[in-house]
Amino acid sequence: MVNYSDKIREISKRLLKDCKVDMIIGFRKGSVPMMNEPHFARTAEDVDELVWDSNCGINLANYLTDRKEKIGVAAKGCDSRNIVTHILENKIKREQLTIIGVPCKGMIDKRKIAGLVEGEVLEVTEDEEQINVKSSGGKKSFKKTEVLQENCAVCIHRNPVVYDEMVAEPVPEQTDVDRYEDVRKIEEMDPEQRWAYFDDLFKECIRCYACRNACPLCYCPTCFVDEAKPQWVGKSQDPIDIRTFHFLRAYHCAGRCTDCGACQRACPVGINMRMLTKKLEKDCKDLYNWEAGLTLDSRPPLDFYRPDDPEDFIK
Amino acid sequence: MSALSPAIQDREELVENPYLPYPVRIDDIVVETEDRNLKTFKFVFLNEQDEKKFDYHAGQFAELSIPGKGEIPIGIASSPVEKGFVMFTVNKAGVVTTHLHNMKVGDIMGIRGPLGNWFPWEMLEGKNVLLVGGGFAFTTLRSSIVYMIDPANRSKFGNITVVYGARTPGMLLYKNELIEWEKRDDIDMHITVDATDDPDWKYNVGFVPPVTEEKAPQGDENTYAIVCGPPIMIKFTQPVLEKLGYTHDRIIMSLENRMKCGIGMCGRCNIGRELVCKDGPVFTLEQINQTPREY
Amino acid sequence: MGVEPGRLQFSWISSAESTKFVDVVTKVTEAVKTLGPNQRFVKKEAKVA
Amino acid sequence: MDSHRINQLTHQRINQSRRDTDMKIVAIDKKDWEKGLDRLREAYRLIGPVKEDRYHYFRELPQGQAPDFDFFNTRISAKEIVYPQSEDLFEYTLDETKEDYHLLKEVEKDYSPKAVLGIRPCDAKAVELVKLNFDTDDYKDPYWLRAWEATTFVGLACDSPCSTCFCTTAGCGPYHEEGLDVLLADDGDRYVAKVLTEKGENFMKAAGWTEGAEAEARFESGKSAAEEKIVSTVSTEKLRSADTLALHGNEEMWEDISFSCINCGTCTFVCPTCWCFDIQDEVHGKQGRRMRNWDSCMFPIFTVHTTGHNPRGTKLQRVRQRFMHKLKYFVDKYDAGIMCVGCGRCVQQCPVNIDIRRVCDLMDRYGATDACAVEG
Repeated sequence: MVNYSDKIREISKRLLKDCKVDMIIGFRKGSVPMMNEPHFARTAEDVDELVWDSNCGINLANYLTDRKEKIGVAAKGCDSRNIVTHILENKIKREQLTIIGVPCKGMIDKRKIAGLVEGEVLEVTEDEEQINVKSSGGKKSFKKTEVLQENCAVCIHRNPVVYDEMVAEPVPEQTDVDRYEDVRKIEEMDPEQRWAYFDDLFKECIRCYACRNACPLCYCPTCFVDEAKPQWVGKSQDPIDIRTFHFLRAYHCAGRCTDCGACQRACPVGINMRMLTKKLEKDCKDLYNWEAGLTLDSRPPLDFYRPDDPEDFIK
Repeated sequence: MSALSPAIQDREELVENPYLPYPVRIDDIVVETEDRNLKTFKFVFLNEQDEKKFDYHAGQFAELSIPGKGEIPIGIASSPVEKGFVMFTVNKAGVVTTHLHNMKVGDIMGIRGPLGNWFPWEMLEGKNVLLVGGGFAFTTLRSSIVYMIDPANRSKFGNITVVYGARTPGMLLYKNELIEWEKRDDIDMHITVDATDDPDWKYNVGFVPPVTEEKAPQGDENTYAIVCGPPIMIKFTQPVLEKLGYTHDRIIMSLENRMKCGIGMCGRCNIGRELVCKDGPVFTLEQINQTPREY
Repeated sequence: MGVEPGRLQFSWISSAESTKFVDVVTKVTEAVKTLGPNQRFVKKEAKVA
Repeated sequence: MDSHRINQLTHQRINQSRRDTDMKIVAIDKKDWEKGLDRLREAYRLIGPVKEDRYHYFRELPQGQAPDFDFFNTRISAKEIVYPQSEDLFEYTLDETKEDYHLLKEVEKDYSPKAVLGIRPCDAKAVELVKLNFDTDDYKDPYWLRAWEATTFVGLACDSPCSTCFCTTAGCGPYHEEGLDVLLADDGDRYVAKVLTEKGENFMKAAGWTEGAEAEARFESGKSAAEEKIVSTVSTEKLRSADTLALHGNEEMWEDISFSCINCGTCTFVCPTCWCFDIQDEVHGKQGRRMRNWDSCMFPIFTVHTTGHNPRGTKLQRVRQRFMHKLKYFVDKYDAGIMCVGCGRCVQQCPVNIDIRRVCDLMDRYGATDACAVEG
């Protein structure tokens, strides 16, 4: 992906030079393995810091909310879909953006890799399809496909759906993936089991709200958990309050979530809160044949009534 | 057998819990302003000895504590020379204050304090004092005036000048007292309102800063200004005071920030290294200038 | 999530359909009563620490 | 309030319990480890690192469970042992028919002795820094202090620090003793324990671990070997000389640092030295309680006024506050170094990779430039 970085820099410099944009939003190399930092560039020198590799899992649409500048933004498939959602929800204007499309073969799962090697991960490099890990316990290599983030492994929109420039030819889309195997497992549980499953899922939550804040959909000026007049949710570590937060946040993402995985990636304790959002995503697909952020031309299902909307759950 | 030294057990009794409010009863409620958003609450301590412990100076604040709702930091409006009660004037704004406005005489709640520092009364002895107040930030200034004009204290101070303004005559706090003070010759009162259509209004009309410019004494070594008011008033009063010759170490202000603990521990009210709740709320402008002014 | 079946119901009732509203509310109330007190999403008054 | 007297007494007691004992070193055969733990359980609640799913956390150790010492560090710091994320302060009734209606009563809590086994020296030093906030001349936080006094801190020396550890340049180190009552080091088929305080002495006695050992050399060599392994550093020397307002005013630097911040509370919640909290009332029926929860200067509502005005309304302001507090305001206020022990948790866990080591160096450099300008 070295050429991705070069190409992004090349395009960015051109856009800045031609005054097409005021700033570029991308990533700079992180200070620890498997982490890159979202970053902005306003000058040609700044641009040289920009990189792209398999550690760009944070969703950059998150950095566009309510910005006033003209922005060039690097966007992989999921980022572009959230940019579409942002545009539909009036959080940014299409005219403000120059979207630098990045075809994506997935981001690597830093936790998975940490779990697969001995000791502490010290350095991670990548060749086209191979991830090389140096840890305090030795060296190991993995096929990239083995260590993808869970959401990337089942991604079916790897190419940007909207873009002005592309850094490379589109990559082939995955067609033979079973997106909802995990969701079906939970659907098959009885209510007792399901309750217990989510109890266990959220038991380490520290309410840092990293999931919410990494999510490009969670841009409300005051989140319902922070609302004081009236207060909806308690603020302690009571498990019911924690569950209420995750559960309601997921609902607020219904029909909007692109399963970009930023929430799970951001979580300091490794909670897979995508188990909530994915269920809603699956329902939107099954009931309304809707996938979020694929086009600027239609409104999301919870935003729009159609006479043929299914009603079989309504009595 | 406890593995700890026995001395640790008695430590519990030694530490007074600074989060525990003194229980008080609402003794009187006065609606202060025509919009009914400001009420003055007079509290009486349930335990007599608590009143002695609640030993305060003009300029300090306390946390009004309503079980089930929370706490709110409010400047003490009564004066240390007034005994048997404490008094707070509260603007209806948030959850706690809205609830408080619905409470009635006889209700039990809590007061935690006194908290923060106070106006530098020792330093002000022998000096002329100018008090500039606007809107409902006049509360601790009332406390100060009552303290200074108390027969036991009046001789300690030079000239006392007060400029106090509100939007309309109906929005002035402590109207009866203002009228009393107007009549006195040992305090120079300048009451003003932004505007009024009351033909009988016999005081000033105009914003606080220009009235200050017109009426306040010149600043000098022996004169201090205490300024309490909304940010906009403070912003425009500062240059006026500078023009009148007040140096920044002689301009005293009381700051507000969001607070929870009131005792310097919860961490939210800081302006740089200073905590508004504990190192303040009273600062000289000179001190404030050294901070990042995040208030 | 594991909320017991029968506690959640969706109905589409126009503002003109007062009898339907009464009907639905009565039925749901009865259904929920037979389920007994809710055990989930109920904060127990447990101490936090 | 008679705070002066309280204060004197506190200091006396601390000096007493923290006075240097004879720096006894005791050997604990690993075969005797579990037996000792059982004996300890008679006098202490034991807490230690336990692996849950992916990460280690401090948990109570029930009978039969030994602490798991095969870890780099716990995911969340040890601060929660004396300062839980949520804690009840008072309870009360809102029932007007009750005699004690609206009167706050302290919640009864278990302040019986507890011992934390395997706390890393960085976390123990952090507790000492946090104490500066909760144990002041003017006010004592009774909840924090009681829990702290009830706790015996049994540290585990850090023989394999992480690449993100920078304790040695953050006023700490892998064998640092500040804040500890006992320091354990792994020595093959035994642990060697340096007994540092009277509290520690009592702890060792209760465990039945009393066999003296000549192991000073193990600590000496272990310490230098571990310090060797710390590869990551921060520069803090010039922070003190930096001009607060100039540093605060460098918007360009703060924009660069804060751009990626998503305003979550991860850094503050995993940090062993962050102490900010919120106080909340919660009511169930007629029963109410007042509690406190950890809060974070990264959250916009942390500072918002009732009027809606927010003195730190932008993320630049909030990120700046966090770093200025840790690396400048604290440094100036307490003269106890930086408010950071170099545990590296925020470095590892920040979702967007804001790295305090980089920020600290930037701030320190700024101090230097400034000082040079003044001198020149």
